[in-house]
Amino acid sequence: MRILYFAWLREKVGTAEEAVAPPAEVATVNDLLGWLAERGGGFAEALADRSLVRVAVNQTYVDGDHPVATNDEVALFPPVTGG
Amino acid sequence: MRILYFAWLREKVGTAEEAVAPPAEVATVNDLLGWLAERGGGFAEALADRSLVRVAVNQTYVDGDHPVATNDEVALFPPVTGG
Amino acid sequence: MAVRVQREDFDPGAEMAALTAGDHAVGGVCAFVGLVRDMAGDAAISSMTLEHYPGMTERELERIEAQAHERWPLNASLIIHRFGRLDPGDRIVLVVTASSHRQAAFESCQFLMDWLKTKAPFWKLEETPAGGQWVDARDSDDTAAARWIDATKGDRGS
Amino acid sequence: MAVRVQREDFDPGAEMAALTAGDHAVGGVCAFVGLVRDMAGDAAISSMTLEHYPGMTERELERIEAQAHERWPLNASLIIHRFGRLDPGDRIVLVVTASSHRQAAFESCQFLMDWLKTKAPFWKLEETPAGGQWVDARDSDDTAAARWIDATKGDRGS
Repeated sequence: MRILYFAWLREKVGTAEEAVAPPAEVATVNDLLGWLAERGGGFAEALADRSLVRVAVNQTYVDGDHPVATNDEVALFPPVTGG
Repeated sequence: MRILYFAWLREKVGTAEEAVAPPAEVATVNDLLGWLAERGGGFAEALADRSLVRVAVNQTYVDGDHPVATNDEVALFPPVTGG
Repeated sequence: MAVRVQREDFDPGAEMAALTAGDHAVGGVCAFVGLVRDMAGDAAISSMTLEHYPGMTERELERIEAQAHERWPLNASLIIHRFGRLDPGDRIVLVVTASSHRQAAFESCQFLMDWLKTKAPFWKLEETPAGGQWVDARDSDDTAAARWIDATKGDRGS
Repeated sequence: MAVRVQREDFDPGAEMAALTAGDHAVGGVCAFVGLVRDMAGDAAISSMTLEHYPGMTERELERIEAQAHERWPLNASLIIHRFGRLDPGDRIVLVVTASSHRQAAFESCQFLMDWLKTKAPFWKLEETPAGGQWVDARDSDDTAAARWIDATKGDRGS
Protein backbone atom coordinates (compact mmCIF):
# COMPACT_ATOMS: atom_id res chain seq x y z
CA MET A 1 0.00 0.00 0.00
CA ARG A 2 1.30 3.40 -1.00
CA ILE A 3 0.67 6.37 1.28
CA LEU A 4 0.99 9.96 0.10
CA TYR A 5 1.11 12.98 2.42
CA PHE A 6 0.47 16.58 1.38
CA ALA A 7 0.94 20.10 2.76
CA TRP A 8 1.41 20.32 6.55
CA LEU A 9 0.63 16.62 6.94
CA ARG A 10 3.68 15.91 4.79
CA GLU A 11 5.79 18.33 6.85
CA LYS A 12 4.67 16.81 10.17
CA VAL A 13 5.26 13.18 9.20
CA GLY A 14 8.50 14.11 7.46
CA THR A 15 7.88 12.25 4.21
CA ALA A 16 5.88 12.78 1.01
CA GLU A 17 5.37 9.12 0.23
CA GLU A 18 5.96 5.68 1.68
CA ALA A 19 5.10 2.04 1.07
CA VAL A 20 3.48 0.30 4.04
CA ALA A 21 2.27 -3.21 4.77
CA PRO A 22 -0.25 -2.94 7.60
CA PRO A 23 -1.46 -6.10 9.35
CA ALA A 24 -4.62 -7.82 8.11
CA GLU A 25 -6.84 -6.25 10.79
CA VAL A 26 -6.30 -2.81 9.20
CA ALA A 27 -9.37 -3.03 6.97
CA THR A 28 -10.64 0.56 6.73
CA VAL A 29 -9.32 4.09 6.39
CA ASN A 30 -9.97 4.67 10.10
CA ASP A 31 -8.02 1.52 10.96
CA LEU A 32 -5.15 2.73 8.82
CA LEU A 33 -5.08 6.20 10.39
CA GLY A 34 -5.07 4.60 13.85
CA TRP A 35 -2.26 2.25 12.89
CA LEU A 36 -0.17 5.11 11.45
CA ALA A 37 -0.78 7.28 14.53
CA GLU A 38 0.54 4.48 16.78
CA ARG A 39 3.98 5.18 15.34
CA GLY A 40 3.91 8.26 17.54
CA GLY A 41 6.00 11.41 16.94
CA GLY A 42 5.08 13.36 13.82
CA PHE A 43 2.54 10.73 12.79
CA ALA A 44 0.62 10.95 16.06
CA GLU A 45 0.76 14.74 15.88
CA ALA A 46 -0.34 14.95 12.23
CA LEU A 47 -3.30 12.61 12.79
CA ALA A 48 -4.31 13.84 16.24
CA ASP A 49 -7.30 15.84 14.96
CA ARG A 50 -9.06 13.65 12.43
CA SER A 51 -11.42 16.50 11.48
CA LEU A 52 -8.43 18.12 9.73
CA VAL A 53 -7.49 15.03 7.72
CA ARG A 54 -9.00 14.36 4.29
CA VAL A 55 -8.47 10.96 2.72
CA ALA A 56 -8.48 9.83 -0.90
CA VAL A 57 -8.18 6.18 -1.93
CA ASN A 58 -7.01 5.72 -5.50
CA GLN A 59 -7.51 9.45 -6.09
CA THR A 60 -11.14 9.53 -4.96
CA TYR A 61 -12.38 11.17 -1.74
CA VAL A 62 -13.56 8.57 0.81
CA ASP A 63 -14.89 8.44 4.37
CA GLY A 64 -13.27 6.77 7.33
CA ASP A 65 -15.16 3.49 6.91
CA HIS A 66 -13.98 3.01 3.34
CA PRO A 67 -11.96 -0.25 2.92
CA VAL A 68 -8.25 -0.17 2.16
CA ALA A 69 -6.43 -2.91 0.27
CA THR A 70 -2.85 -3.92 -0.48
CA ASN A 71 -2.55 -2.21 -3.85
CA ASP A 72 -4.32 1.02 -2.93
CA GLU A 73 -2.86 4.50 -3.24
CA VAL A 74 -3.99 6.27 -0.08
CA ALA A 75 -3.51 10.04 0.17
CA LEU A 76 -3.77 12.01 3.42
CA PHE A 77 -4.08 15.77 3.30
CA PRO A 78 -5.59 18.81 5.02
CA PRO A 79 -8.74 20.59 3.76
CA VAL A 80 -7.96 22.05 0.34
CA THR A 81 -7.22 25.74 -0.20
CA GLY A 82 -6.90 26.29 -3.95
CA GLY A 83 -8.52 28.82 -6.25
CA MET B 1 -37.26 72.16 -27.66
CA ARG B 2 -35.16 69.49 -29.31
CA ILE B 3 -36.67 66.07 -29.92
CA LEU B 4 -34.55 62.98 -30.67
CA TYR B 5 -35.93 59.70 -32.00
CA PHE B 6 -34.13 56.35 -31.86
CA ALA B 7 -34.43 52.87 -33.41
CA TRP B 8 -37.85 52.03 -34.89
CA LEU B 9 -39.34 55.23 -33.48
CA ARG B 10 -36.88 57.13 -35.66
CA GLU B 11 -37.75 55.00 -38.68
CA LYS B 12 -41.51 55.47 -38.19
CA VAL B 13 -41.41 59.22 -37.73
CA GLY B 14 -38.86 59.56 -40.53
CA THR B 15 -36.42 61.82 -38.69
CA ALA B 16 -33.67 61.44 -36.08
CA GLU B 17 -33.99 64.91 -34.65
CA GLU B 18 -36.13 68.03 -34.88
CA ALA B 19 -36.65 71.36 -33.15
CA VAL B 20 -40.25 71.98 -32.04
CA ALA B 21 -42.09 74.84 -30.37
CA PRO B 22 -45.21 73.33 -28.79
CA PRO B 23 -47.95 75.65 -27.43
CA ALA B 24 -47.85 76.67 -23.78
CA GLU B 25 -50.44 74.07 -22.73
CA VAL B 26 -47.93 71.29 -23.53
CA ALA B 27 -46.52 71.13 -20.00
CA THR B 28 -45.61 67.46 -19.49
CA VAL B 29 -44.11 64.54 -21.38
CA ASN B 30 -47.60 63.08 -21.85
CA ASP B 31 -48.83 66.40 -23.27
CA LEU B 32 -45.90 66.43 -25.67
CA LEU B 33 -46.48 62.85 -26.87
CA GLY B 34 -50.15 63.67 -27.46
CA TRP B 35 -49.28 66.82 -29.34
CA LEU B 36 -46.75 64.97 -31.55
CA ALA B 37 -49.22 62.12 -32.23
CA GLU B 38 -51.79 64.66 -33.47
CA ARG B 39 -49.55 65.21 -36.46
CA GLY B 40 -50.85 61.83 -37.67
CA GLY B 41 -49.01 59.54 -40.11
CA GLY B 42 -45.76 58.07 -38.80
CA PHE B 43 -45.99 60.11 -35.59
CA ALA B 44 -49.42 58.74 -34.70
CA GLU B 45 -48.24 55.24 -35.56
CA ALA B 46 -44.97 55.48 -33.61
CA LEU B 47 -46.71 56.80 -30.49
CA ALA B 48 -49.86 54.66 -30.67
CA ASP B 49 -48.72 52.24 -27.94
CA ARG B 50 -47.28 54.36 -25.16
CA SER B 51 -46.12 51.24 -23.31
CA LEU B 52 -43.44 50.86 -25.99
CA VAL B 53 -42.17 54.43 -25.72
CA ARG B 54 -39.41 55.36 -23.26
CA VAL B 55 -38.71 59.04 -22.63
CA ALA B 56 -35.59 60.84 -21.45
CA VAL B 57 -35.50 64.56 -20.72
CA ASN B 58 -32.02 66.03 -20.78
CA GLN B 59 -30.60 62.50 -20.95
CA THR B 60 -32.39 61.24 -17.85
CA TYR B 61 -35.25 58.71 -17.82
CA VAL B 62 -38.56 60.34 -16.84
CA ASP B 63 -42.23 59.41 -16.47
CA GLY B 64 -45.15 60.82 -18.45
CA ASP B 65 -45.97 63.48 -15.88
CA HIS B 66 -42.47 64.97 -15.95
CA PRO B 67 -42.51 68.64 -17.07
CA VAL B 68 -41.01 69.71 -20.39
CA ALA B 69 -39.58 73.17 -21.06
CA THR B 70 -38.39 75.18 -24.03
CA ASN B 71 -34.70 74.36 -23.79
CA ASP B 72 -35.11 70.65 -23.02
CA GLU B 73 -33.62 67.83 -25.03
CA VAL B 74 -36.37 65.20 -25.16
CA ALA B 75 -35.53 61.72 -26.47
CA LEU B 76 -38.14 59.13 -27.47
CA PHE B 77 -37.10 55.53 -27.92
CA PRO B 78 -38.25 51.90 -27.58
CA PRO B 79 -37.24 49.66 -24.66
CA VAL B 80 -33.48 49.18 -24.81
CA THR B 81 -31.84 46.00 -26.10
CA GLY B 82 -28.11 46.35 -25.55
CA GLY B 83 -25.61 44.06 -23.92
CA MET C 1 -14.26 53.10 -12.78
CA ALA C 2 -14.31 53.54 -16.52
CA VAL C 3 -16.89 53.46 -19.29
CA ARG C 4 -16.16 53.38 -23.01
CA VAL C 5 -18.71 53.41 -25.82
CA GLN C 6 -16.90 52.78 -29.08
CA ARG C 7 -17.13 51.42 -32.60
CA GLU C 8 -13.79 49.56 -32.31
CA ASP C 9 -13.21 46.07 -30.98
CA PHE C 10 -11.48 45.56 -27.63
CA ASP C 11 -9.03 43.04 -26.13
CA PRO C 12 -10.60 41.45 -23.01
CA GLY C 13 -7.32 40.01 -21.70
CA ALA C 14 -5.42 43.27 -22.06
CA GLU C 15 -8.27 45.21 -20.41
CA MET C 16 -8.45 42.77 -17.50
CA ALA C 17 -4.69 42.91 -16.93
CA ALA C 18 -4.56 46.71 -17.16
CA LEU C 19 -7.47 47.11 -14.75
CA THR C 20 -5.66 45.47 -11.85
CA ALA C 21 -2.03 46.17 -12.77
CA GLY C 22 -0.10 47.06 -9.62
CA ASP C 23 -3.03 46.55 -7.25
CA HIS C 24 -2.06 43.50 -5.22
CA ALA C 25 -5.10 43.80 -2.98
CA VAL C 26 -7.23 42.35 -5.79
CA GLY C 27 -7.95 38.66 -5.31
CA GLY C 28 -10.46 38.09 -8.07
CA VAL C 29 -11.40 39.51 -11.44
CA CYS C 30 -14.68 38.62 -13.10
CA ALA C 31 -15.22 39.39 -16.78
CA PHE C 32 -18.19 38.95 -19.05
CA VAL C 33 -18.01 39.23 -22.84
CA GLY C 34 -21.19 39.36 -24.91
CA LEU C 35 -20.93 38.07 -28.48
CA VAL C 36 -23.12 38.39 -31.57
CA ARG C 37 -24.98 35.11 -32.16
CA ASP C 38 -25.81 33.84 -35.62
CA MET C 39 -29.36 32.87 -34.66
CA ALA C 40 -32.21 34.71 -32.96
CA GLY C 41 -34.92 32.19 -32.24
CA ASP C 42 -35.37 30.47 -35.59
CA ALA C 43 -34.01 33.33 -37.70
CA ALA C 44 -30.47 33.34 -39.07
CA ILE C 45 -28.62 36.59 -38.35
CA SER C 46 -26.18 37.77 -40.99
CA SER C 47 -25.21 40.96 -39.15
CA MET C 48 -26.35 43.34 -36.45
CA THR C 49 -26.28 47.10 -36.08
CA LEU C 50 -26.18 48.66 -32.64
CA GLU C 51 -27.58 52.17 -32.25
CA HIS C 52 -27.02 54.26 -29.13
CA TYR C 53 -27.74 57.70 -27.70
CA PRO C 54 -24.38 59.50 -27.52
CA GLY C 55 -24.14 61.29 -24.22
CA MET C 56 -26.99 59.56 -22.39
CA THR C 57 -25.60 56.07 -23.02
CA GLU C 58 -22.30 56.94 -21.34
CA ARG C 59 -24.14 58.67 -18.48
CA GLU C 60 -26.35 55.67 -17.82
CA LEU C 61 -23.40 53.28 -17.86
CA GLU C 62 -21.51 55.53 -15.44
CA ARG C 63 -24.54 55.72 -13.17
CA ILE C 64 -24.94 51.93 -13.13
CA GLU C 65 -21.22 51.47 -12.52
CA ALA C 66 -21.31 53.90 -9.57
CA GLN C 67 -24.19 51.89 -8.08
CA ALA C 68 -22.14 48.71 -8.28
CA HIS C 69 -19.29 50.44 -6.40
CA GLU C 70 -21.72 51.57 -3.69
CA ARG C 71 -23.06 48.09 -3.32
CA TRP C 72 -19.92 45.92 -3.48
CA PRO C 73 -16.33 46.49 -2.28
CA LEU C 74 -14.76 46.86 -5.72
CA ASN C 75 -11.16 47.85 -6.41
CA ALA C 76 -11.85 48.59 -10.07
CA SER C 77 -14.39 48.12 -12.84
CA LEU C 78 -14.71 48.64 -16.58
CA ILE C 79 -17.58 48.67 -19.05
CA ILE C 80 -16.93 48.73 -22.80
CA HIS C 81 -19.89 48.62 -25.21
CA ARG C 82 -19.61 48.78 -28.96
CA PHE C 83 -21.99 50.36 -31.47
CA GLY C 84 -22.27 50.18 -35.27
CA ARG C 85 -22.28 47.14 -37.50
CA LEU C 86 -21.19 43.78 -36.05
CA ASP C 87 -20.98 40.25 -37.46
CA PRO C 88 -21.75 36.92 -35.76
CA GLY C 89 -18.94 36.04 -33.35
CA ASP C 90 -17.99 39.70 -32.85
CA ARG C 91 -17.61 41.04 -29.32
CA ILE C 92 -20.38 43.47 -28.27
CA VAL C 93 -19.78 44.23 -24.62
CA LEU C 94 -17.18 43.73 -21.91
CA VAL C 95 -17.79 44.12 -18.19
CA VAL C 96 -14.91 43.58 -15.76
CA THR C 97 -15.01 43.85 -11.97
CA ALA C 98 -12.11 43.42 -9.56
CA SER C 99 -12.35 42.89 -5.81
CA SER C 100 -10.52 41.31 -2.93
CA HIS C 101 -13.55 39.00 -2.61
CA ARG C 102 -14.61 36.69 -5.40
CA GLN C 103 -18.34 36.81 -4.62
CA ALA C 104 -18.26 40.60 -4.89
CA ALA C 105 -16.56 40.37 -8.29
CA PHE C 106 -19.07 37.81 -9.58
CA GLU C 107 -22.18 39.49 -8.24
CA SER C 108 -21.29 43.00 -9.32
CA CYS C 109 -20.37 41.82 -12.84
CA GLN C 110 -23.75 40.10 -13.14
CA PHE C 111 -25.52 43.15 -11.71
CA LEU C 112 -23.81 45.40 -14.26
CA MET C 113 -24.79 43.15 -17.17
CA ASP C 114 -28.39 42.87 -15.94
CA TRP C 115 -28.79 46.62 -15.52
CA LEU C 116 -26.98 47.44 -18.71
CA LYS C 117 -29.45 45.20 -20.58
CA THR C 118 -32.46 47.06 -19.21
CA LYS C 119 -31.20 50.63 -18.74
CA ALA C 120 -28.40 51.49 -21.16
CA PRO C 121 -29.74 53.16 -24.33
CA PHE C 122 -28.71 50.69 -27.03
CA TRP C 123 -30.94 49.19 -29.70
CA LYS C 124 -30.16 46.19 -31.87
CA LEU C 125 -31.21 45.88 -35.48
CA GLU C 126 -30.67 42.32 -36.75
CA GLU C 127 -30.29 41.52 -40.44
CA THR C 128 -32.28 38.37 -41.19
CA PRO C 129 -33.38 36.72 -44.45
CA ALA C 130 -36.70 38.54 -43.91
CA GLY C 131 -34.93 41.91 -43.67
CA GLY C 132 -33.88 44.16 -40.80
CA GLN C 133 -35.64 43.43 -37.50
CA TRP C 134 -35.42 45.57 -34.37
CA VAL C 135 -34.85 43.29 -31.40
CA ASP C 136 -37.66 43.32 -28.85
CA ALA C 137 -36.83 43.88 -25.20
CA ARG C 138 -37.21 40.64 -23.28
CA ASP C 139 -39.18 40.06 -20.09
CA SER C 140 -36.40 37.76 -18.87
CA ASP C 141 -34.01 40.72 -18.88
CA ASP C 142 -36.44 42.79 -16.80
CA THR C 143 -36.77 39.88 -14.39
CA ALA C 144 -32.99 39.49 -14.15
CA ALA C 145 -32.56 43.19 -13.39
CA ALA C 146 -35.47 43.32 -10.93
CA ARG C 147 -33.95 40.75 -8.60
CA TRP C 148 -31.26 43.27 -7.61
CA ILE C 149 -33.87 45.74 -6.38
CA ASP C 150 -34.99 43.64 -3.43
CA ALA C 151 -31.79 41.72 -2.89
CA THR C 152 -29.88 42.51 0.26
CA LYS C 153 -26.54 44.21 -0.12
CA GLY C 154 -23.81 42.19 -1.80
CA ASP C 155 -22.21 39.41 0.21
CA ARG C 156 -18.92 40.80 1.44
CA GLY C 157 -17.94 37.70 3.31
CA SER C 158 -15.93 35.64 0.89
CA MET D 1 -14.30 20.93 -21.74
CA ALA D 2 -10.68 21.24 -20.78
CA VAL D 3 -8.60 21.22 -17.61
CA ARG D 4 -4.98 22.26 -17.31
CA VAL D 5 -2.85 22.13 -14.16
CA GLN D 6 0.43 23.85 -14.89
CA ARG D 7 3.34 25.80 -13.47
CA GLU D 8 3.30 28.37 -16.32
CA ASP D 9 1.24 31.55 -16.49
CA PHE D 10 -1.70 31.79 -18.92
CA ASP D 11 -3.27 34.50 -21.11
CA PRO D 12 -6.94 34.95 -20.13
CA GLY D 13 -7.88 36.89 -23.26
CA ALA D 14 -6.29 34.40 -25.64
CA GLU D 15 -7.92 31.49 -23.79
CA MET D 16 -11.35 33.15 -23.87
CA ALA D 17 -11.07 33.88 -27.60
CA ALA D 18 -9.83 30.38 -28.44
CA LEU D 19 -12.60 28.74 -26.41
CA THR D 20 -15.40 30.17 -28.55
CA ALA D 21 -13.59 30.66 -31.88
CA GLY D 22 -15.92 29.69 -34.71
CA ASP D 23 -18.90 28.90 -32.45
CA HIS D 24 -21.42 31.62 -33.27
CA ALA D 25 -24.07 30.08 -31.06
CA VAL D 26 -22.25 31.47 -28.02
CA GLY D 27 -23.82 34.66 -26.71
CA GLY D 28 -21.88 35.12 -23.50
CA VAL D 29 -18.52 34.20 -22.02
CA CYS D 30 -17.86 34.52 -18.31
CA ALA D 31 -14.31 34.40 -16.99
CA PHE D 32 -12.90 34.51 -13.50
CA VAL D 33 -9.22 35.07 -12.74
CA GLY D 34 -7.88 34.54 -9.22
CA LEU D 35 -4.81 36.57 -8.25
CA VAL D 36 -2.27 36.33 -5.45
CA ARG D 37 -2.96 39.05 -2.87
CA ASP D 38 -0.20 40.73 -0.91
CA MET D 39 -2.08 40.54 2.38
CA ALA D 40 -3.79 37.71 4.25
CA GLY D 41 -5.69 39.25 7.13
CA ASP D 42 -3.05 41.44 8.79
CA ALA D 43 -0.06 39.53 7.46
CA ALA D 44 1.98 40.71 4.49
CA ILE D 45 2.52 37.98 1.90
CA SER D 46 5.83 38.04 0.05
CA SER D 47 5.12 34.92 -2.00
CA MET D 48 2.96 31.82 -2.11
CA THR D 49 3.62 28.22 -3.04
CA LEU D 50 0.81 26.04 -4.35
CA GLU D 51 1.07 22.30 -3.85
CA HIS D 52 -1.20 19.84 -5.64
CA TYR D 53 -1.80 16.10 -6.03
CA PRO D 54 -0.81 15.26 -9.61
CA GLY D 55 -3.43 12.97 -11.08
CA MET D 56 -6.16 13.46 -8.52
CA THR D 57 -6.21 17.24 -8.95
CA GLU D 58 -6.89 16.94 -12.69
CA ARG D 59 -9.51 14.23 -12.06
CA GLU D 60 -11.37 16.36 -9.52
CA LEU D 61 -11.35 19.39 -11.82
CA GLU D 62 -12.67 17.27 -14.70
CA ARG D 63 -15.38 15.83 -12.47
CA ILE D 64 -16.49 19.29 -11.33
CA GLU D 65 -16.43 20.56 -14.92
CA ALA D 66 -18.59 17.64 -16.10
CA GLN D 67 -21.10 18.49 -13.37
CA ALA D 68 -21.33 22.06 -14.61
CA HIS D 69 -22.06 20.81 -18.12
CA GLU D 70 -24.82 18.54 -16.80
CA ARG D 71 -26.35 21.41 -14.92
CA TRP D 72 -26.11 24.30 -17.39
CA PRO D 73 -26.35 24.47 -21.19
CA LEU D 74 -22.68 25.22 -21.85
CA ASN D 75 -21.04 25.38 -25.26
CA ALA D 76 -17.54 25.24 -23.80
CA SER D 77 -15.56 25.58 -20.59
CA LEU D 78 -11.99 25.77 -19.41
CA ILE D 79 -10.23 25.50 -16.07
CA ILE D 80 -6.55 26.38 -15.69
CA HIS D 81 -4.93 26.20 -12.25
CA ARG D 82 -1.28 26.90 -11.55
CA PHE D 83 1.02 25.31 -8.98
CA GLY D 84 4.48 26.18 -7.67
CA ARG D 85 5.78 29.52 -6.45
CA LEU D 86 3.76 32.67 -7.19
CA ASP D 87 4.22 36.33 -6.29
CA PRO D 88 1.58 38.93 -5.33
CA GLY D 89 -0.33 39.99 -8.44
CA ASP D 90 0.34 36.69 -10.21
CA ARG D 91 -2.55 34.79 -11.76
CA ILE D 92 -3.48 31.56 -9.92
CA VAL D 93 -6.60 30.25 -11.61
CA LEU D 94 -8.75 30.86 -14.68
CA VAL D 95 -12.27 29.56 -15.17
CA VAL D 96 -14.11 30.33 -18.41
CA THR D 97 -17.64 29.28 -19.36
CA ALA D 98 -19.43 29.94 -22.65
CA SER D 99 -23.14 29.62 -23.30
CA SER D 100 -25.90 31.01 -25.47
CA HIS D 101 -27.42 32.31 -22.22
CA ARG D 102 -25.62 34.79 -20.01
CA GLN D 103 -27.08 33.54 -16.72
CA ALA D 104 -25.83 30.04 -17.50
CA ALA D 105 -22.35 31.40 -18.18
CA PHE D 106 -22.31 33.43 -14.93
CA GLU D 107 -23.78 30.75 -12.69
CA SER D 108 -21.65 27.88 -13.98
CA CYS D 109 -18.47 29.96 -13.66
CA GLN D 110 -19.34 30.77 -10.05
CA PHE D 111 -20.25 27.12 -9.38
CA LEU D 112 -16.89 25.97 -10.78
CA MET D 113 -14.96 28.44 -8.62
CA ASP D 114 -16.93 27.52 -5.48
CA TRP D 115 -16.42 23.78 -5.99
CA LEU D 116 -12.82 24.14 -7.02
CA LYS D 117 -12.15 26.00 -3.74
CA THR D 118 -13.59 23.18 -1.64
CA LYS D 119 -12.84 20.04 -3.68
CA ALA D 120 -9.75 20.45 -5.86
CA PRO D 121 -6.60 19.18 -4.11
CA PHE D 122 -4.48 22.32 -3.86
CA TRP D 123 -2.80 23.72 -0.76
CA LYS D 124 -1.40 27.19 -0.31
CA LEU D 125 1.71 27.96 1.69
CA GLU D 126 2.09 31.71 2.24
CA GLU D 127 5.44 33.32 3.01
CA THR D 128 4.90 35.91 5.74
CA PRO D 129 7.32 37.86 7.97
CA ALA D 130 6.59 35.16 10.58
CA GLY D 131 7.62 32.39 8.17
CA GLY D 132 5.72 29.97 5.96
CA GLN D 133 2.06 29.52 6.90
CA TRP D 134 -0.27 26.90 5.44
CA VAL D 135 -3.55 28.61 4.58
CA ASP D 136 -6.54 27.33 6.55
CA ALA D 137 -9.66 26.27 4.68
CA ARG D 138 -12.41 28.82 5.20
CA ASP D 139 -15.96 28.21 6.35
CA SER D 140 -17.15 30.85 3.87
CA ASP D 141 -15.87 28.69 1.01
CA ASP D 142 -17.79 25.68 2.33
CA THR D 143 -20.90 27.85 2.60
CA ALA D 144 -20.45 29.14 -0.94
CA ALA D 145 -20.10 25.63 -2.31
CA ALA D 146 -22.99 24.23 -0.25
CA ARG D 147 -25.54 26.59 -1.76
CA TRP D 148 -25.27 24.69 -5.07
CA ILE D 149 -26.32 21.42 -3.42
CA ASP D 150 -29.86 22.52 -2.69
CA ALA D 151 -30.24 25.06 -5.46
CA THR D 152 -32.58 24.17 -8.26
CA LYS D 153 -31.08 23.53 -11.66
CA GLY D 154 -29.46 26.51 -13.37
CA ASP D 155 -31.73 29.14 -14.84
CA ARG D 156 -31.85 28.45 -18.54
CA GLY D 157 -34.19 31.29 -19.32
CA SER D 158 -32.02 34.21 -20.31
